[in-house]
Amino acid sequence: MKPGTTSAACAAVLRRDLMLVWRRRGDALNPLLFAIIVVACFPFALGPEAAVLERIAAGTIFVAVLLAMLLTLDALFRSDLEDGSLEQLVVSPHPLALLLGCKIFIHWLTTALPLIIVAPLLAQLLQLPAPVLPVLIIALALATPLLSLIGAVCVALTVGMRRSGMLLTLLVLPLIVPALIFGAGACNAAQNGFAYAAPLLWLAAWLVLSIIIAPLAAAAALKISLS
Amino acid sequence: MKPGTTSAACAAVLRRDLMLVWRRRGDALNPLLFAIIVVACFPFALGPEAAVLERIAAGTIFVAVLLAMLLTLDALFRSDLEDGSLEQLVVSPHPLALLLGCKIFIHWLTTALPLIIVAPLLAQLLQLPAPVLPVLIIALALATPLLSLIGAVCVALTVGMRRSGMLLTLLVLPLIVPALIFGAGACNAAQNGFAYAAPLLWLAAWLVLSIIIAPLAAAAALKISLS
Amino acid sequence: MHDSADEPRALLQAQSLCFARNDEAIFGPLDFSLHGGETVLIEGDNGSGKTTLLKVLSGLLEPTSGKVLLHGAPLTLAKLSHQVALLGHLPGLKLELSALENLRFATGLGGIRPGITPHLVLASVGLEGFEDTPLRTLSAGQRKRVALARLLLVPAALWLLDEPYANLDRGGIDLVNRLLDNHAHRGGAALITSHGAYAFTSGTPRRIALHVPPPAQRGEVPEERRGAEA
Amino acid sequence: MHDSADEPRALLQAQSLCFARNDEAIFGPLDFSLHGGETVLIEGDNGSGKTTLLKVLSGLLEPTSGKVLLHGAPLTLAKLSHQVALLGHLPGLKLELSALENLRFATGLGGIRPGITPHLVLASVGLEGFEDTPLRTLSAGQRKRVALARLLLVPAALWLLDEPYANLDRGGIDLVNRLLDNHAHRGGAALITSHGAYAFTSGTPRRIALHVPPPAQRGEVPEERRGAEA
Amino acid sequence: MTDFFAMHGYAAYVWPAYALFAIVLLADAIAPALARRRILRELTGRLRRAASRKTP
Amino acid sequence: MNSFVLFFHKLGSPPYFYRFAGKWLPWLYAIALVAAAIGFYGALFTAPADYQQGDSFRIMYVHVPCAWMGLFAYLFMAANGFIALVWRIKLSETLAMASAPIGAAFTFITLVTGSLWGKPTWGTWWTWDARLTSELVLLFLYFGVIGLYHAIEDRRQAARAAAFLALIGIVNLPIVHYSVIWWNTLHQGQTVNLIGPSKIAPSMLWPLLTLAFATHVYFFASVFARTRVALLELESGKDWVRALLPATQASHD
Ligand code: HEM
Ligand SMILES: Nc1ncnc2c1ncn2[C@@H]1O[C@H](COP(=O)(O)OP(=O)(O)OP(=O)(O)O)[C@@H](O)[C@H]1O
Ligand SMILES: Nc1ncnc2c1ncn2[C@@H]1O[C@H](COP(=O)(O)OP(=O)(O)OP(=O)(O)O)[C@@H](O)[C@H]1O
Ligand SMILES: [Mg+2]
Ligand SMILES: [Mg+2]
Repeated sequence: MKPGTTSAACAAVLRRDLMLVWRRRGDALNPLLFAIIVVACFPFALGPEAAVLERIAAGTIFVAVLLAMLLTLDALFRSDLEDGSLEQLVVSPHPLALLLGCKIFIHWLTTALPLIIVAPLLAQLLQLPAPVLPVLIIALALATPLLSLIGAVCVALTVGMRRSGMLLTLLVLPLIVPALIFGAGACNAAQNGFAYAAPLLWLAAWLVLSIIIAPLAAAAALKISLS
Repeated sequence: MKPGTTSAACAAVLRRDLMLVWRRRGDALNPLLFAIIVVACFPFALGPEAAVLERIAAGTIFVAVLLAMLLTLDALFRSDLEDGSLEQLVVSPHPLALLLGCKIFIHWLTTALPLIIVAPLLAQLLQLPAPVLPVLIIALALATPLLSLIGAVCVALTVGMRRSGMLLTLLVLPLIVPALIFGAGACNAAQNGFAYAAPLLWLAAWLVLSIIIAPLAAAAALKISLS
Repeated sequence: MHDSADEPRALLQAQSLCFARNDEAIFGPLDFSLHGGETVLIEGDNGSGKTTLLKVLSGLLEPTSGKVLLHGAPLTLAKLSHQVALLGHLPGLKLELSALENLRFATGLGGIRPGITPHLVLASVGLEGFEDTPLRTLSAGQRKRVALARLLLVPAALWLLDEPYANLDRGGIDLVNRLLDNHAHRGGAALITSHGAYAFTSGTPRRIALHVPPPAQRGEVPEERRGAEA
Repeated sequence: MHDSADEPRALLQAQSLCFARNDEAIFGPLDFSLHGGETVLIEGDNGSGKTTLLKVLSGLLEPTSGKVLLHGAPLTLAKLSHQVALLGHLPGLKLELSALENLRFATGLGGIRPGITPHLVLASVGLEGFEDTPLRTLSAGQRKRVALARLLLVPAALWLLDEPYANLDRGGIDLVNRLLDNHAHRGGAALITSHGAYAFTSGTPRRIALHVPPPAQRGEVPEERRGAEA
Repeated sequence: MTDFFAMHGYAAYVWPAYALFAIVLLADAIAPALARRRILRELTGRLRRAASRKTP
Repeated sequence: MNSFVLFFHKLGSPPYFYRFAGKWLPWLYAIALVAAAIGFYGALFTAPADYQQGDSFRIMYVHVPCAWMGLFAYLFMAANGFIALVWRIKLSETLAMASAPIGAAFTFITLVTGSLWGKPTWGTWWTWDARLTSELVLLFLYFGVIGLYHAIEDRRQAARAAAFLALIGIVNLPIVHYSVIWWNTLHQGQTVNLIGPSKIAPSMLWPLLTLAFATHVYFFASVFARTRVALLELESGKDWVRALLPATQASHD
């Protein structure tokens, strides 16, 4: 008998989750459309004045991307819970934190990455000055994994519940506020011609910390809410 | 045998839905919190500069309130569908449009009204100039029932689906954009010292039309999606 | 009320009733009629279309072809009647509300039989003392009894009951049979479905059998269905 | 693998195992052991705690008191083993994926028994030709067979099966019995639960009976439970 | 005395603050007492029901 | 020492704690009330008006004790949550969950009184200053803990999940406390020092300390009252609760 190795288990989780997203690729577009619609709402709500839009562009895109991701978080473990796969993951002898880390990575890859890719389009909608765009993209690239990671911990806490949608929002948002402040702050600094490296470095440091701690916390939370 | 009158049926629906909201009053707070959190995100994202916040306050509050309501729409008929009450409503010989109208009214009363009540707080958070506040409140009072009504038609169309959350958003948002333009437009006009009566009157006219048509459309849509 | 009940016409009549989904027949042309005082059992395997038939008869679904007549007048979704009470797979009860509150809603929607109160009806289905308990804390069998209580309360002459025996213990099954007998004696009629072999105490009722469409018609044959036909 | 299997120690041992939820005991102190080659049936009414017991034995739930020993070593959520395969109420299959893809995931997670392939296993549960069909289009019975195929694939000596006969027709029940026999002959052990009266062909296995806790312990007595005890 | 209540023009800020403190903490003190009464009533009701069910 | 450990061991048993808290509760309420009365007397009558802020500074006597208590309650909740998660002590779970509502109440009072104070002194009800923001986040964290606790059916599992969240959220506490130092903002820096000299006149200080004492005592009263209720609910099947019922019912009727 040949028990599976941990790396094989991680590969299996990665492959399966990617395959599932591909099979349900219609759903995968939803967060994209949501973000686009939210961003598109603002010119309607504020009027088409370019100076105003320009000023709020980076912040609004940031908020829209985070909200769009937030709304997909709920599904991170739900289908696995409903069909019993989650039980199989937990009961497998591999480190649960590692397996969850793989799931979180796929979540980021399939929701945040497309959002980052359309960010230039969103920036265009709100007339973000072109030089700020790279900063916005780097900030998003640092902040979105943070949301995936922190969100996963909160989802793991609420996974057994019947209607967790809004509660999840309530749990995640306070924890993600600093990422928002630093990320959007970097963009605003860049837009005003100030130095923007410091907030990005803070984000990066925090991301590294989360990558280490969040999967462990998510695993612990999951064990609590499955018991 | 004494068959029930239509007015008794409406009263029954109103009473029951109110009672249900009261029993689940914890859930009823969720949209409020969501709106507050979204609004609170903007100062984080844009920085605390009062002039900027002031300029975008009305529009952002509008968008936040509409998003918060949007996320509760999904639940409008879901629990009734899941426990079979919806079937009982449809199969009752009273005009379905009227019964749905009652349900929509309770939805507005329990999600939009609290949002309108906290609007002054939200306005404070974004430093909306005090004179604009009444206009904002009137605009919200006209736009939110529109969203409840139009949303109900879309929810009725998607009620049988398993994961309708994002699809619903996509259906509703394009329909609600005009309400957003007129409502936020009136606030912006007031803020800049222009006349704001015209957009509000447009909203009011549209609301009257929707109050007449939307319940009928929702009833028709519901019959389609239940068959 | 429009048609007086003492006409010789049947309470319910199905005329070459068909229902199809995606052009696949769920049940074939059915012809039957139901008079006051009758109870009819609809039999068939899982997936043979019993629930669908009840939905068509209650007006929830439009038949693909054929007609449903109630006291001789056609019944459609646009023209429903107080004469019909449907108890589906799903009971239509709110778990957050108490039995009494649920029944009050039902009478608001469907009216109330004179000389009867929710309290009386709850007692007659064996739920005294549970009037004010939220249904969430009642067991599945007790919830089913609340749903049955609703039937006793509203002034409907035709009962359409989908699997009324499910979730009930032996006492509950007896209760359903007693309710059906009483209803028949008062001149009402009932159509009930079942795929189980429950004790039908009140004599052998008339039966309508539904058949699963031949497997060749559908691409793949689900396991259960093959088992059931073997 | 850590403990060699030919020690006299039991494969699985429960030592005064208790589990409580909200301070209500779900099952009392249980003591039993299971050796290689044995199949044990856990019996009990609805809600008597069979599923909960399997979860405790697989390490998913921490026992309130008592211990679970696997080859003499304690099993906890922090220290799980490849030796245990759990097939719960929920099969843990993805309906969007095909049988083969689902099995590949299972072997990635749990390893694979040498000399066997997913194709072979699918054939042996009667699913040749269905390898690449998404599970969504298979019937409930066929899905159950895919879940059983997983057991044959992974190198676990202890099978914990929750209601393995549910959803299966007669051929399926025979299949489960054959699989259990083979597993026992290979030296494996299995614990299976059931509340139904299924045909247990392979002789009469050892039984562990779970009892519903006395109703006095809980405020209200659910209807069904009373029925079951009458 | 009116001077005291006027707080030198800050009455509109000072008194609401003190009132809020009093009201919120009062509500906080009452809530558990109400919950306790409700639970005791429920528990006795449940016991009584269980008892009445055993007798017939 | 040994008897001390024994006392804590006994205290951990629900029936014992129920009786213990019941005995102390009236005293705690009384002490809190008396201390608050003395403190408010000092705050309103003996403390001189501030030379800069005039009488508006009297809001401090509500604002500052409540701000401290909001933080203290969170610490208390997180500490009990930690104990509950590691040692699975039921009493700690209940204590942690009982301190959430009162902590949220104190935080809420802090926010509102801060706003009321800010209007005359800073000229605005609200700015997005770091301390104000982190205090708002604290309130949301409390709401999250309470919401999570009520959203899960199994009481003990709910308590453990909420305790876990409380532990994650503890990163916010240093941000609230040190925000005035780390970021240069509108909000007042640290003015009261327990060790070393405070930057505040003694006649202004003693009512503040008295009120801080009163709110601490009230905090424990509130936590004890809620814990008693939670224990009743949690242990409703146990004999000691049953034994309680006829007697309490008689005293109510
Ligand atoms: C909404 C607005 C406000 C909020 C949320 C707020 C929050 C807080 C918090 C959380 C503390 C406790 C800090 C700690 O002990 O670590 C505090 C202390 C304090 N606040 Fe505020 N505050 C607000 C407005 C104000 C205003 C307008 C003033 C006066 C101009 C003020 C003066 C003080 C003082 C003097 C302390 C005591 C500082 C110390 O000794 O530690 N606050 N506030
Ligand atoms: N909403 C629907 N959309 C598509 N097909 C449906 C729908 N509802 C039922 N069906 C199909 O119609 C057929 C008949 O279903 P129906 O529910 O009427 O069966 P039934 O006799 O009530 O079965 P059971 O004994 O399980 O209640 C089944 O094949 C089912 O899969
Ligand atoms: N997640 C849970 N939270 C609270 N109570 C639960 C939970 N899961 C099960 N229970 C309760 O524990 C008891 C035992 O449940 P369990 O699922 O183990 O029963 P079972 O013997 O498997 O029943 P069945 O034959 O219906 O599968 C039941 O009273 C059930 O209501
Ligand atoms: Mg059916
Ligand atoms: Mg089970």
